[in-house]
Amino acid sequence: MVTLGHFLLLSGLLMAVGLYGVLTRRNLIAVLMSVEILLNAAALAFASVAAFRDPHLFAGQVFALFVIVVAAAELSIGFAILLNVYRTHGAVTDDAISEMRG
Amino acid sequence: MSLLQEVWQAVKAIGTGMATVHKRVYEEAPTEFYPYVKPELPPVSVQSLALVENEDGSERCIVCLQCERACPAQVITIERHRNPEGKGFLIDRFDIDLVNCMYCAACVEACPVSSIVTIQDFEMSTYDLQTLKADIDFLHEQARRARQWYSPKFGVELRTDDGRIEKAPPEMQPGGLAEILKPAEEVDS
Amino acid sequence: MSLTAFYALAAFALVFAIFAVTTANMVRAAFSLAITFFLIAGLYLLLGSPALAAIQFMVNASAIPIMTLFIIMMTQSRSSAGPRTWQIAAGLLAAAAALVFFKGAVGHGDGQITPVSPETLGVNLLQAALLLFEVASVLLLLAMVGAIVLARRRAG
Amino acid sequence: MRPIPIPEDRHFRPRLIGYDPQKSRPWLERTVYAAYVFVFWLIVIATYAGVPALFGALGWDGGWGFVLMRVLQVVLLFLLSAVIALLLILVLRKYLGKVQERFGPMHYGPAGGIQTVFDALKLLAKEDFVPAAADALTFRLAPAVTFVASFAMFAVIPFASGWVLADTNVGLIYLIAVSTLSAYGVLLGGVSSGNKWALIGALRAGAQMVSYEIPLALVFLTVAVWSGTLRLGGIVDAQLGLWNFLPLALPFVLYVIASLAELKHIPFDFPEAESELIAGYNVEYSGMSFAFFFLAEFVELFLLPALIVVFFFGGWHGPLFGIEPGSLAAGALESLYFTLKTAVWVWIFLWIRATLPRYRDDQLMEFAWKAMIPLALFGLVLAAYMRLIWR
Repeated sequence: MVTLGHFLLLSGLLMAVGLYGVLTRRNLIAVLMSVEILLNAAALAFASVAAFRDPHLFAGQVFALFVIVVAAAELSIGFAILLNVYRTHGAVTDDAISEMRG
Repeated sequence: MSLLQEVWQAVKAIGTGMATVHKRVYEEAPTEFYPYVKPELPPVSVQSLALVENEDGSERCIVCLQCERACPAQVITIERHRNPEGKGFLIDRFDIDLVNCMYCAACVEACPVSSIVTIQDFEMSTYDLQTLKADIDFLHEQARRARQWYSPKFGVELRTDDGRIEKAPPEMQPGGLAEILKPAEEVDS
Repeated sequence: MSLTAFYALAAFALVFAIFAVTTANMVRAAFSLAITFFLIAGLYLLLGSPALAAIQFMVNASAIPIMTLFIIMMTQSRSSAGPRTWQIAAGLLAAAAALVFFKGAVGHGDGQITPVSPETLGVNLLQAALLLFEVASVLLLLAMVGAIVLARRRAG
Repeated sequence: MRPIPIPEDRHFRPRLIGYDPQKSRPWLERTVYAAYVFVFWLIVIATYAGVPALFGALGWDGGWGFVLMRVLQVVLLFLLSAVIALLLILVLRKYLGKVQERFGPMHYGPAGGIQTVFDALKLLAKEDFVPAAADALTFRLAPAVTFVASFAMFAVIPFASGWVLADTNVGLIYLIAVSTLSAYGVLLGGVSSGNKWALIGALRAGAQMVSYEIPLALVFLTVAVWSGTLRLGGIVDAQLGLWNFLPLALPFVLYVIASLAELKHIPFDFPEAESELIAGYNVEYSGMSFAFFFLAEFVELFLLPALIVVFFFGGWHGPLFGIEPGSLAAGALESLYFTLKTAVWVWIFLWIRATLPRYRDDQLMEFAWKAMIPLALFGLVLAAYMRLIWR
């Protein structure tokens, strides 16, 4: 019997993996990909709570949809910025854009 | 030109093209079924070389080395020795390297007895280039297989079913040159 | 059977997610990210929500990794440098913190899954969550315009 | 003297069956095509009527038995896609040959009818190598992904009433998702080949397919708005009185154009433009991997016309001659109608391929974004408005 706990635990594990990726990746595209995993973990948590605990309104599922939309928007903007970074610095690593540090 | 007109023209062009293509499908293709149906070659057609023997099987070639000298690509190699019993020479070796031959037929023009001729056998493809280093046996064999050959001296000659060599009728001669070829006939007889 | 399916989907999703955040080959990372999202779409199916699964499939599992592959090609970053030591430490620490945060989920409830049809979801989206829907459309429009403006090649 | 072998017949001459060297025999060719279509029809009947009947008789239609039944059906569909590929490659070569004043394949089998089988065997026997510069894992995976993405569309295609693997009520969204997916294999294959032509081809393919996804999805939505359902069976049922291509003429035309682009078909074949990119994204592939790319291409060449039939030409509808609907005979007849309608559309696609030249790359993108998408949006609004007025 699948319970809400299973889904929430999986969501937490995915969240942990995503966090690890955000903190360890040095290529900015990879960082954005890790953020995607984070967002998906959140959407999964929303959807599972809605399916288990909200039999009428399914507000959580609507919110999961919204998370997907936000993910798409975030990624398109992020990639546009990364393209500019690539044009000005020639690479999209974290070293490349640390010149402000002096 | 308005946008609608442009769109209409494009649609009309595509429609015309597709109609043309569709009509083409039902027409017969002009494909030649080559390996099954042999092509009709003109009587004079330099496809390969052969060395013609006389009807009695004796050598027609007098080993005068004219062809070896005439060859621009130097693919003809001839070795000979003097005939100990009569006059003239005997052949030791008569090779034509058909790989490097450029089929200009200069040797055919040079031959005083019309022994070396052009034949219509063009199916020379092979898996082994060595088979195209033609020696005298090969050249004789080619001549025996050929039904029709050409030399400037005798014009087009035919081999009949019983193996005799005959002069082709005037309409098969190049340009119908029966009169010009008359002196050549006298030399033959 | 649903438990078996859950464990299979969850295990593979985790494995591919971990592969996506650790591999140095960016093309493979993007691809394993896509597989993770496919498996999450399967989890949505388990949750009785085919519409959400289809949208996850369409947006997260297809469009986003393809865009990622594009940007990987355009910025010529086929491989990523390995993390620094302090980054690994920080990452593991953050991951552990997230797990501590979620430990309350273990053994949480045994509720019944209520399937939601696409119609219900659509009606909810256009009635109860109309404002959210409109905000999402404006957000997408802004993102599109912003991305075009940002990525446009400037003259000179 | 060296003996020189003179073979009596120096040429390898395969047998010619059905071709009088002097004239072709169109009826023989058509018989061959009809035989292929007949095999196709038999497999369809076996998949959608035979296998469920068998499992029902055995009493295995629940739990794992159901799963086994689905697996068997998918295996049969794989066989079906092989038949489709064999037939379509043959028809393509014959048809293009006729248009270009040639005969096409004609040596093996009646009228060249099993030439493609030999081609497939040749591809199977060839060495399947990975170039040194390639990313081996991704390179190996890409053909499989491409094929699965095309093949997955079979799940929701209704061959007759009730003859569908998954009669899901999100069928259209599933189709949009799966058709996006086929860009993956192409992109991965080109990117992992380590070849500049393949890379350019893959980037072109990605850009083109992502761009033409949008009008395609908008047309899907238009059909959904008009029919009031996302279920493909429901869409076909809604066309009982009037086939959709009349009221939805504009989306129909857009769909044909967009599916040509989605197929990477002439006039939109930039990803594999031979004259510019050698063969585009699949230039490094050989043997079995290449066969899978090929198979995927021709399965799509069947599936997108099949979707035209489902969306705009009444799917399986046709005169039933008093056969009771729902029976096996009715299902067989309906699937035959579906197959024949699809065959007509495949032929039209091949006809387009034989006629038109290739576009230019920037014109292609401009056409997608400046013409197709606005028109598709207009069609969507128009369909919604007509729906409000008429129904």
